[in-house]
Amino acid sequence: MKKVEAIIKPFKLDEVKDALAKIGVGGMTVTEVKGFGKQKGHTEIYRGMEYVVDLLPKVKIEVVVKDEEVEKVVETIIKTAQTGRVGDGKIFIIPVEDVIRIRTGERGEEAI
Amino acid sequence: MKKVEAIIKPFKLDEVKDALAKIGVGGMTVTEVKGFGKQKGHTEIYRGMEYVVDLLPKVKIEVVVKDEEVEKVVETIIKTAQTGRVGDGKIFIIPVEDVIRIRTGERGEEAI
Amino acid sequence: MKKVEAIIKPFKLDEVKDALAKIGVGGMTVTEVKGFGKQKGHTEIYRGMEYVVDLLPKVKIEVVVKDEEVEKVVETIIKTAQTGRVGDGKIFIIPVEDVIRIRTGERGEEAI
Amino acid sequence: MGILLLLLIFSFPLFASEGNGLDTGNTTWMLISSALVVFMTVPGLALFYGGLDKSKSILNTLAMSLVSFALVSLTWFFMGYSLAYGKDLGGFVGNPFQYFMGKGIKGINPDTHYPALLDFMFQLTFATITTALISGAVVGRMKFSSWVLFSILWSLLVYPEVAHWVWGGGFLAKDGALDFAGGTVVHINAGISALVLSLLLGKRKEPYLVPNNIPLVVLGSGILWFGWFGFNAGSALSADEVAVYAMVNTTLATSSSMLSWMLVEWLVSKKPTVVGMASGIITGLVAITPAAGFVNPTGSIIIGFLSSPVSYYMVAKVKGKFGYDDALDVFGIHGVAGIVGAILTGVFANPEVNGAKGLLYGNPEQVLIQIKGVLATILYSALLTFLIGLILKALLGLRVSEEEETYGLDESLHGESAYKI
Amino acid sequence: MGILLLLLIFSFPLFASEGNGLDTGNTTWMLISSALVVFMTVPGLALFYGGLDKSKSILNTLAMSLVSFALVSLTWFFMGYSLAYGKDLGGFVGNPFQYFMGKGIKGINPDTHYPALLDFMFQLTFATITTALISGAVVGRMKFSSWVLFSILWSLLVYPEVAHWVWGGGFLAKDGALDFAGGTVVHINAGISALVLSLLLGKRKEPYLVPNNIPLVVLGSGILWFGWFGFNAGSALSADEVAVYAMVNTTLATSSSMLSWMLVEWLVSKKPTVVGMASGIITGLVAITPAAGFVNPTGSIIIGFLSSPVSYYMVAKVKGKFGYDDALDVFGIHGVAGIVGAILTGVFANPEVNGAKGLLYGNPEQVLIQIKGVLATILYSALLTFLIGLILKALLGLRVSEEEETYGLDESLHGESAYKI
Amino acid sequence: MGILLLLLIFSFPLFASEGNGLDTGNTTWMLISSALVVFMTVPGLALFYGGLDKSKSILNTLAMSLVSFALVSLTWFFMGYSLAYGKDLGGFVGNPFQYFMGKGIKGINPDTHYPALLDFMFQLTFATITTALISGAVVGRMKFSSWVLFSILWSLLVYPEVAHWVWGGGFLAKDGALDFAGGTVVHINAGISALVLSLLLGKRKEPYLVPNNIPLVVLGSGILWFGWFGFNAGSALSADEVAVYAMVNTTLATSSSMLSWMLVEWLVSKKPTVVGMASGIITGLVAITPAAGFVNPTGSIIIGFLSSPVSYYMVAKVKGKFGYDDALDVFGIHGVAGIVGAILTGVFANPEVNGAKGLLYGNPEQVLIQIKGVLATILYSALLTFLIGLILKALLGLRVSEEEETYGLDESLHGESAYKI
Ligand SMILES: Nc1ncnc2c1ncn2[C@@H]1O[C@H](COP(=O)(O)OP(=O)(O)O)[C@@H](O)[C@H]1O
Ligand SMILES: Nc1ncnc2c1ncn2[C@@H]1O[C@H](COP(=O)(O)OP(=O)(O)O)[C@@H](O)[C@H]1O
Ligand SMILES: Nc1ncnc2c1ncn2[C@@H]1O[C@H](COP(=O)(O)OP(=O)(O)O)[C@@H](O)[C@H]1O
Repeated sequence: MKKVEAIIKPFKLDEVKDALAKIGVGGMTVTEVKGFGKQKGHTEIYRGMEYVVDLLPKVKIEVVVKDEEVEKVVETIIKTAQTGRVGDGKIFIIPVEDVIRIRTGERGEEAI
Repeated sequence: MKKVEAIIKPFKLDEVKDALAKIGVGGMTVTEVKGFGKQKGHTEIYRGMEYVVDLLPKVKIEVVVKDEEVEKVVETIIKTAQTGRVGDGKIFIIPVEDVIRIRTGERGEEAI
Repeated sequence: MKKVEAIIKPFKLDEVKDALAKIGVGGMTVTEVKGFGKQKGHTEIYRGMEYVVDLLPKVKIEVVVKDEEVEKVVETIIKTAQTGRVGDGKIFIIPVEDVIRIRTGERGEEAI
Repeated sequence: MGILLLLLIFSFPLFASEGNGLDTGNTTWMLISSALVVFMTVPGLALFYGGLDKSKSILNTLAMSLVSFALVSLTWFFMGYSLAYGKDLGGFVGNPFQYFMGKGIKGINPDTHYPALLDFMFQLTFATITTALISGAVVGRMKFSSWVLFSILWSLLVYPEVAHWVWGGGFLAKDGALDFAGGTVVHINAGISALVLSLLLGKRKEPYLVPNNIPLVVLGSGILWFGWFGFNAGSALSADEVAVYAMVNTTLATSSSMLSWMLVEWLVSKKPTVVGMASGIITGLVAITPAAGFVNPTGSIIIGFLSSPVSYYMVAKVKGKFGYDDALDVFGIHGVAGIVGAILTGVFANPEVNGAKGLLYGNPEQVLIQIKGVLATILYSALLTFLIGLILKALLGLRVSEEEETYGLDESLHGESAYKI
Repeated sequence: MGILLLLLIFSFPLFASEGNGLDTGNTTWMLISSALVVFMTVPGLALFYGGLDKSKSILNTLAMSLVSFALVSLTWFFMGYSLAYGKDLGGFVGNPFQYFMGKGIKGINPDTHYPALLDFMFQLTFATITTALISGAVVGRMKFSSWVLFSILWSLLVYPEVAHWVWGGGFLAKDGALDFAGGTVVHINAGISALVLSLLLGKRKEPYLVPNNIPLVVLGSGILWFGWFGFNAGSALSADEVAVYAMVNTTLATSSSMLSWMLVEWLVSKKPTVVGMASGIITGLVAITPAAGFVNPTGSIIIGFLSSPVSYYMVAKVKGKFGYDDALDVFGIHGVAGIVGAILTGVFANPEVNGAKGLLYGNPEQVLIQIKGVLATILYSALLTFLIGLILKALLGLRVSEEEETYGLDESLHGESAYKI
Repeated sequence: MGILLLLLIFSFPLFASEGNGLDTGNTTWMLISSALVVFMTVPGLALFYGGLDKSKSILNTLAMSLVSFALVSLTWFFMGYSLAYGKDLGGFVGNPFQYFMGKGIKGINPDTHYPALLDFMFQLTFATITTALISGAVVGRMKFSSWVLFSILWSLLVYPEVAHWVWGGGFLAKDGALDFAGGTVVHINAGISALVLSLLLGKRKEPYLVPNNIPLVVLGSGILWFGWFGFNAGSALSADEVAVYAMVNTTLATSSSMLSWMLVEWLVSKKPTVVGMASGIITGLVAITPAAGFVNPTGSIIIGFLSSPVSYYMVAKVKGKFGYDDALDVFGIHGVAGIVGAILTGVFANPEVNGAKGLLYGNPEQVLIQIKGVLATILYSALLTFLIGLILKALLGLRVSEEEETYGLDESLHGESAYKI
């Protein structure tokens, strides 16, 4: 099993979530994060003094899936989250050794 | 070493935290997240228009432990976080290659 | 590739971020988290009744880098985030199997 | 005669600070009423709207109310007051130069026994809030520069004219239209303009009401209620029994309207919301505005109770069906409850309160007069707002870019973010 | 005689808008005082309580104050005012039909020189806030429907009766009990009812005070202080020196009480909290309420200074020991400081201020009269609230389900969440 | 004579509650004005400053305003009022024992026709807010105990003296200096003290303005504006035409100043900010304060319009260059706009408004008198604040530890956190 961890632009969240649900992803976990990267931050000015915001709001989506579903998930995320502009984000694939569903105690792939 | 990553219901946090501390877990990191899964979201209605909230508040607990402690931690989480109702959450076991304690520079298991 | 996940004290964030940028880290993702560990929490008192806050504000920095850059990143974080006092935080090294840049679809090390 | 003179000399210093017919009680009442209505806009309305909006545009929403207040204060001083209260020209407008830049507003008004400048002040507060009200319909997508220009033009071309018709001796005044504190002049006028402007602008990308800060909404509606005592009871222009009626009616109608909105929600969805209660507060305040000094308390309770379901139906059902994006329901609440209130004033006006007679007291014609006032205002304010909108579209463009909308107007237009908590 | 007539004709238009004994200064004072007390409840008290509560129930907390205001306005109009101020029946209650639905409240009150309807209005604001005050003890776990019914019953069966005893010519008035602005009628009454109702409801699952938004608490207490000037100084029913004393005393007692709460915290835990300072503000305001127009400024400073440590001791020590869950300390602050203030009024009342003499000025008996008033109120209000609570329990149930409590009342009862920041 | 007596007996009950020269209209005006100025500090200023500060120190910022209000109320009662308004001693200070602890403040003031105690009350509100204003410069790093002592000393050694010079019959009054509502006494005085104290304290570790809650800033500035009507128009000490001028001027100057700040930002950085608009509001309010009852509306618009660019330049350019850490720009806004306003009062004072003549009306000397007042205040207030600061440094230390600063004063000094949202 793998954890697909995608950092995307916040306003793409709903689209990505719905697209993942549509391809059969049964669960995901979403975190508000801040990102630093190629995308330049913006400047806020308070009473004439600049305050540089170089950590930009992003959203992290974590989806744990079976190995064979990784590609489909990655593709779906790319398709929906892509705007083609700098700052679209990254996807990381991380190995997962086991999954447990707390409610039932089930383990492994059926717990996903 | 492994990272045990548990997504649980927010109001179970204190219980789980205390139970983990009791079995000797020395540290953990907690994040507020939103979860999407089998548990249905709820509806908020503002001036008659429905607004569906399908990302539910959850809490993510991350505990890095020695391999041999994983099972104890998992069991403890299941025991305390389980309500038996949909949405109780998941536990993911992820490999960790190294751990460093920033304060001392110690590495590996003693740094946990 | 590896994900270097560092839990640090919030007021060290800017320093660490700048130091990482200086050594050539091209991107990172930051999350506000709460930490439980050796560092004792504090007490808030409302109308004479104590309320113990044992989850302390921390910041999690995630940086995905090539294997050969892990040490440099770890050292930089230690150097800048260390105050020598309890609660400085931890660094976890986690394997990453693949990286995708959403904007371009690039994969692997060039996507970092 | 000698005795009278003695009397004059003797008694003035005791009751009034100047021997010139000044009534310090009335003056105080109108001073504080004016202050209260300023407080309604800055920060009352600003926060009410701000709390209802999405968190990425709250500052823009606040800025719209603030800038309208500032601009309209000045246009009112410049020419607005003259247009509304200058010598009547053909029943339609006042002489624009009569009080041009404050000229000639001096001394004590012999009818009201307070300084004439206080009339200017009190009416200024009405012009400012009416303009600011419109902003609620267009938040989240309008260019700030365009809103600035809109405020200037609307406050000169629309508000003072309608105010003149009703309060400045214009044609509706001559007809005997009843509008105690501005159901027509303020709320229908703003509500219709809001609808037209939101149609010209088009829908937001996410046309939902998702309040970012409901405690702020409650705060805003509380400030509005408080200030509305100055708005309604101050419109008696005197600290007398009519003012007291206006205050009691404002309280009871608003309570009753808050409860009827709550009831509708309880019946429809089993959950009475706090946003709904706040909406009921505003609906009740609006509906009682034209009636406040004309009806008795029982009448006010009925008016309040009827207004909320009508507004609820507009915002929850009709709006969705027609698909216009009146973002914070300025038309649905101010326009609609304003119309309900204006017409019911013609029904419930009780001669024992303030002389005016409504349908229930044997004067059915009053209802027709009220309807005429409503229609005249709707027509004029729709037409003029449409024209102003077209001009602005040509000059500056009305709408921000899609990207600016997506990221939120706070960041893109003001370079700020509301909360760093 | 002819001269007098001339006089009448001549002088009225100068000082008063109507030739009927109207004092526009007093009328203005009572109009604005009424508006100020409305502002105390909506939104002052609502926000004060809301800020102190947990973030998952803030909207329910706001809703309780709002709905109480609306309901009690109407019950007051319906019958409450009659019960309190109608012709005395046996020292216990007023004739319930005398002012039934506003009947006969007309003209100028010859004693106060303002419209009689303004008495109705000013007293309405007291009835509403007193009911709303109680909600602070029961937040986080009470059914909203049950609170609605409670407000209706309590505002008819408890508040007007106690108000009648003290202010409406009832038996405590005849005894000579001193209660300038409602230490007994408002604060002890609400505080005891709050205690009883919280006992009936039982403890929350997490019976801690964990304020979600302390700036909101400061805002709420600031609005309460501001409004309290209307509450206390308005209770002079005239813009005169007694009103000024009441305002000065309210300021000094509250300052002194804020400082003594701060001092206690500084001594006990080394950290003076902002919640503590806000609590000291309310404590001082409550304690000076019965005394405001009777004591001199030095007396007010002492009353304020003594009240905070007593309330602090109740909420920080006694509450924990007895284990009742008076969530936002309505009993600990309003009840306790109300008792302290009521008794100290009997000690410090200075005849130079307003005629009434306390212990320090040679009238020890006044203290006993005050204690009698306190006890009568405690007994009546505890008993009646207990009975109302039992009825509600039988009819609707008092408490939400455990799950609703866990997820927070905002989501489960109102279907909303306060912040989307 | 008999007729006059008759008259007295007959007419008093109609217009005034007591037969002693009381004007209930003026009394009401000063009561409500006093309440308004209290509301400016608690919670207006507290929230304005709190919203502008970082989220880790907002509660400390709130606490500073609250505690100053409480302390200065008491020092004012103790001796401040005497120092300011007691019998003049050498043009410099009032007899400190004349009104010691409220002694002898009784009866109706024959000049103003309201109770003498109301003078005490109204002036109290000025002393409290002036002290609290200073806190804005020192937030984020000052010991709370040190601030407590500072408030006590400053409110006895600095404020009443300057107030005496200008309003209590001191040397500037004798010169004919014009300061309608406290440009010099309040704003320059506080602004300069703020600068000196911030220099003594040194810079914060993160000397940036990063507002944590801009809606709170808007709320605070709205409350300040509302309260400022009491501050400025109340300073007429009578509900008359001068009060109305003051209210109108306050409105127009503030509107104009809000717009000119906005304009500057629009030109400089293309993005008009809401913090900027709020800053323009305060700048305008400050600048019109000394002039409010002396200039005509056109004058007020010009004063407002000029003040913002000057303050903007100070806070955006000069401050950065000199590197002092006036955290929330008390000097840059209150000090600087106070100076601008004080001098321009000498230019625009229009004899038709209130008798006083400025440069434009043929009295160039007035400008010099104004400058003298400004300089005297700057010197005295800088020197005394410096001395008080040195004493505090020796006694208690001024600054918190680096660690306390890093974690924020809320946690380290008050043991609380503002938001749990
Ligand atoms: N090496 C990295 N490690 C962790 N997160 C990263 C890394 N690189 C980028 N990110 C995340 O992805 C986001 C987008 O990256 P950025 O370089 O701005 O644009 P792009 O994805 O278009 O190349 C960043 O804001 C950050 O949150
Ligand atoms: N495949 C997954 N990947 C990541 N997170 C998941 C996944 N499935 C579930 N979760 C998380 O677990 C939470 C609970 O899951 P849900 O399906 O609602 O109920 P249950 O755990 O009882 O099966 C979700 O809200 C989500 O945060
Ligand atoms: N085993 C662990 N798993 C996950 N996070 C941990 C673990 N141990 C510590 N942490 C994180 O590191 C932070 C600092 O740890 P702590 O024990 O307080 O001090 P130190 O790092 O100086 O030993 C904690 O607040 C927590 O967020």
